[in-house]
Amino acid sequence: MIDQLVIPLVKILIVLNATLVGVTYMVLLERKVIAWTQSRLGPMRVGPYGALQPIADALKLMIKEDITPVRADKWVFTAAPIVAMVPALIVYAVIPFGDTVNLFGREIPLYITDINVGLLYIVSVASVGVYGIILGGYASNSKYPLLASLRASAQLISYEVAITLTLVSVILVAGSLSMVSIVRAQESAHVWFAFLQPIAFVIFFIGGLAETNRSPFDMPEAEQELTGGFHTEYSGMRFALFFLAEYANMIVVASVATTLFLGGWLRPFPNVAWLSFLDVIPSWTWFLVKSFGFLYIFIWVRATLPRYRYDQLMRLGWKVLIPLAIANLVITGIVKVLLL
Amino acid sequence: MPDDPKAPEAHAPKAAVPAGPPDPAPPADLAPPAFLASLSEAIADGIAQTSYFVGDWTVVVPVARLLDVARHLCDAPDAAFDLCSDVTASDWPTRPQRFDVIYCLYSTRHRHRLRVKIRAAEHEGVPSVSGIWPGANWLEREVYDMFGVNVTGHPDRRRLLMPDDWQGHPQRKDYPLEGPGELLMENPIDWLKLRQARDEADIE
Amino acid sequence: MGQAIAFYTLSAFILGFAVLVVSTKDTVHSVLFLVLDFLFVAALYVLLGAPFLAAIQVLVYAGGIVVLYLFVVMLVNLKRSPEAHHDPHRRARLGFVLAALVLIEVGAIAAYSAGGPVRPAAPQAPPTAAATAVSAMRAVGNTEEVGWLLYTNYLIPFEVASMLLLVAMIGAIVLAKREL
Amino acid sequence: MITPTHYMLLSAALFIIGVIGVMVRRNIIIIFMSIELILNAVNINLVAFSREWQHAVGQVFAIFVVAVAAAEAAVGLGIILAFYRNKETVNIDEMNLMKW
Amino acid sequence: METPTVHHGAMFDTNELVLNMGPQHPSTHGVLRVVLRLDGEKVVDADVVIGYLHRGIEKLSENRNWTQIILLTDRMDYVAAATSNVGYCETVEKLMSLEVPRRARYVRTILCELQRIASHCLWVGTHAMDIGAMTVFLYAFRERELILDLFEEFCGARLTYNSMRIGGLPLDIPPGWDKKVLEFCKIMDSKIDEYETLLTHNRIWLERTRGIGVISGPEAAGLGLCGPVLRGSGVPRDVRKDEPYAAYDEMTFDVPLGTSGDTYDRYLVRMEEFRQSLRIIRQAAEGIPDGPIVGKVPRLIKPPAGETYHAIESPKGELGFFIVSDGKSTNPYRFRVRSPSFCNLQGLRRLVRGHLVADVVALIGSIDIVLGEVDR
Repeated sequence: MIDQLVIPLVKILIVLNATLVGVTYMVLLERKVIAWTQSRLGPMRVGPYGALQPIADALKLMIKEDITPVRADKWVFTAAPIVAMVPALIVYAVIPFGDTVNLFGREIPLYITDINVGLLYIVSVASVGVYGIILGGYASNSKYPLLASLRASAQLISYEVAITLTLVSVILVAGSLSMVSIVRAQESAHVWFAFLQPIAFVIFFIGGLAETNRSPFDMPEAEQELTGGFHTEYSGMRFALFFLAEYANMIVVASVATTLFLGGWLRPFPNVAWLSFLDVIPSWTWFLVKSFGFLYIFIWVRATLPRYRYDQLMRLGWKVLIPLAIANLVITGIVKVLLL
Repeated sequence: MPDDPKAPEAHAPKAAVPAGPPDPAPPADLAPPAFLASLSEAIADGIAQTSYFVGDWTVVVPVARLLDVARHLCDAPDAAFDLCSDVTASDWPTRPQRFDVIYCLYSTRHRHRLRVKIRAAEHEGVPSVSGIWPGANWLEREVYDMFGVNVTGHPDRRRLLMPDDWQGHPQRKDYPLEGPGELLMENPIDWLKLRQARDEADIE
Repeated sequence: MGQAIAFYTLSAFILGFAVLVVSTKDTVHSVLFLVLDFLFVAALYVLLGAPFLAAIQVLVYAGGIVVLYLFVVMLVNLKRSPEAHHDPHRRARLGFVLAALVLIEVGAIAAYSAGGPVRPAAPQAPPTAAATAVSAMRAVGNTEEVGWLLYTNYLIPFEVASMLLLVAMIGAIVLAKREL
Repeated sequence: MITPTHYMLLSAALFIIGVIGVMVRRNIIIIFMSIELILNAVNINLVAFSREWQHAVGQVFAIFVVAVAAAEAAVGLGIILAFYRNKETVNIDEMNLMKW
Repeated sequence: METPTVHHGAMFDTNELVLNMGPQHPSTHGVLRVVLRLDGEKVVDADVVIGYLHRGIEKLSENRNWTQIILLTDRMDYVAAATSNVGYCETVEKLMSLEVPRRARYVRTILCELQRIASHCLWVGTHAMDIGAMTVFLYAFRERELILDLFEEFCGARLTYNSMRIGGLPLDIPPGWDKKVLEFCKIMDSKIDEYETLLTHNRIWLERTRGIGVISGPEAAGLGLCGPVLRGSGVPRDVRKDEPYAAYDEMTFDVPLGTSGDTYDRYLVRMEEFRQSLRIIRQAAEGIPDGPIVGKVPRLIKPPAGETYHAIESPKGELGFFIVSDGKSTNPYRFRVRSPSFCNLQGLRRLVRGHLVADVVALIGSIDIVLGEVDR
């Protein structure tokens, strides 16, 4: 009973809450990092160094008036943020945050589940997330959101192809679709896959930026062009859901990148024996450190780069990233066959 | 909706209004620039008057010859006025030809300036020079909008700064300093109702 | 027991959403119900022990094909509803009659097989060499199993399918592009 | 106990709903979606038997069906777009000419 | 489901879409409205609608006396108010044939160039922001703040300065102010490099600006474009050089020119203008002569009857004033402003045709308009 029901439920509870808290603090982190980049201080008023700012933001968004435009499609308008948020959250079910730990005499693995088709699950669930954006733009019954949502969906679908192709080459190296097995494969290969698959890693990083609508690919919400993007007409909690979904997706991309390319919960140089004193640090710490390093780069990029134009972005996706990913896949396959 | 005939009559111009700018003739010891000589050579009746004031040369041109003069000034190699830096007007309501329309020209090649001026009556058609200098397009629209100068042959003659349904031309000297909107303020509730009805019509 | 509950719940959702797909007036809502329907079908595949196919169902159907439908619905600007058009030659009732016929047929099959489940005495493995390899692979997992079959026994159909997709892609581009 | 018969009945019911959609609706997009429902009904059957026979070949065929569905959707929607551009309609009853 | 179906796709046709950009849009730099006719995302035609900030400054000025108008000129180009002050005062001085003391002319030059840097700071920030590079915006505002501090010290205001009088200056410069200006020049030098590091060789920046809104020199001149937009197309036109005013005839500086006339060239021209402005400020601040700050101005300013046009180079281009005096009253008979933003904005329609919506935003940024000056 405990193993079947209680422990998974507790794990789900912890992961869900940690994600939501992580997402809100991700917003603070972004504001702070960008502020430092721009020689500002960022939020400073709420709590010490603005540490309670996310709570204030959440409160503000909750008590704000929730406006539905008169001619909006009410049901779809309400459903869209939920559709955007849910896939972003359920992806965490298969992400391994750490190795097994010993708690109260039980071996507890630090992931909710390890399914056979974990990676495929992530890809397919993420592909459903695009509905939130399309429907949000469509249901608002307004031109700018509609344009933005069409842009967004075309962008997401295009970059999904490139990302999936890089994942296939990782699967080829790891020999499994299970997230835990992929980490174990990196342990036994004594090397992070970022070094075995550098091209795939770079493509995944760029594709990840595009998939999460981050600068320089933030066309769908390009404020200067499309006022607010697909969520222009949203306010209050529904807007907050879109907002949180975006950051949750960022954390998903960072987690997946960490698991697939940066050795997941493994310490650096898992094969170097004299570094074994690093094992004292719990495995999930490594995971968090790597993920947040990745997220930091996301934010850094946003503060630095201008935005691509829509057609340039499509060109980059279809004419550069996808051919590169295919070439990488073919080469990986050939090398794998030759080595075996 | 060019001119509301009632509005100007209601506020007749004061007697003190002068009859026009002095446009002093150039001093005898100052030779006009060469392009003016060649202009009067090319178009015999092109220049009605030449004047010089604080360093600026101005030629007054008959309305009928405006396009010819403009074309010559733009194309002639010694003039080469390729930049029409301003088109504006001034209103002298006591004069029969009440409007001065002024074209400020500049040549990026020779770096000299010239003002071309025409005098036009209230409804007299002033040919548009936007075919010669495309940049005159908006400037002429503004002149039309503000003075009601009847610019003819303009590709896109709409009001520019004022709303499309505005009555009258604000820069005229006889334009009432309280606009139609202010007059309606005497009965604000009716005015608000009217405005709301209009806004709703706009939204629909 | 748990399986039965899962099956009946999923079936109810699948059929309910299917009915909504064909009965809803607003095309966009219809497309949305189609997505939900597909998601529940994917859940049914998980129940049937085919997680790989479930993932494919979500990825290709929900994440790909239906997005395409949504795009077309949004691009096609309907000034009047197609249902508003009445064609005197159309016999919509014929559809119901045909459907009823199919229903009767299915009912007949169900009644015929009601005596016992349509279940062979024992699973009869096809007598090919590859199939034996498959049974050897069975322990490894569903994905490997499907992959093995796809790339051995069904390699040619697989290649034909990829050709079909290529042709469809070219065809779609030619059709949708205004001028080439 | 859930037997293949149950799955067959479910599949048949879904199939019939799809058929009714095809026959009754006039919006060609909805008709296409009904066809997708029919294909899914087929897939449920295939997968159910795949489990019953303990053989993955059913799933392999289901994958082929998915591929065919993708191809059909791409070409079909392309035709709809091309048709719509010329006739401004997506009504199946108005698509009765060989040319337009 | 008995209610009639509302087709939400109704506004999205496969053919043309009319998109109304503004007057409340984050990147129209105020209350500009552009009605775009789109084919997909490509702009087929654009109609620029202005007048939302029309306050009738020209009409108002006909009922103000000559000194009061200086205050109104502040409200035109509110990011470079001192330049408008100088332009107006010089025009009246020309009309009255007044001699301005050399010291005043030097200070005017410094103020004009500081204003140019401040205006270009705002421009580079918002332009980069429009294209998505948000950091440059805050960097540029950091330096603009220093300039505003200098202005505050000079005339007590930070935005609308009222910093000029007909015939000279209202006040002498505070002691040590010229040193501070020189110090600022030293800081600014490295900051310009900072902006350029972020943008000039950035690949995305190049892709977004190169070949966007190309216009040839003769066409630009014909459209009445002026200032950096015209110079970006390679036309050597700078009022400071061609018709020197203030103390520009005593300064040495170069006029940067573009070659291809695209958005990137306009960007480069303005970046180089930063440096040239600093060069002028250094020369002027080091050589401020002693002497009076106001010329021989009559107590009652009443120019003789006549009309004149005088132009100066504002940060946006040729800022011209056409003033008619009737010689009798204490206010102008006709006051006309030829504002560079107005004339440059006219070219927007020509520039955006055939580009994408995202480029419209980049192009509005690249012509650098201030709506207060467009609508007056």
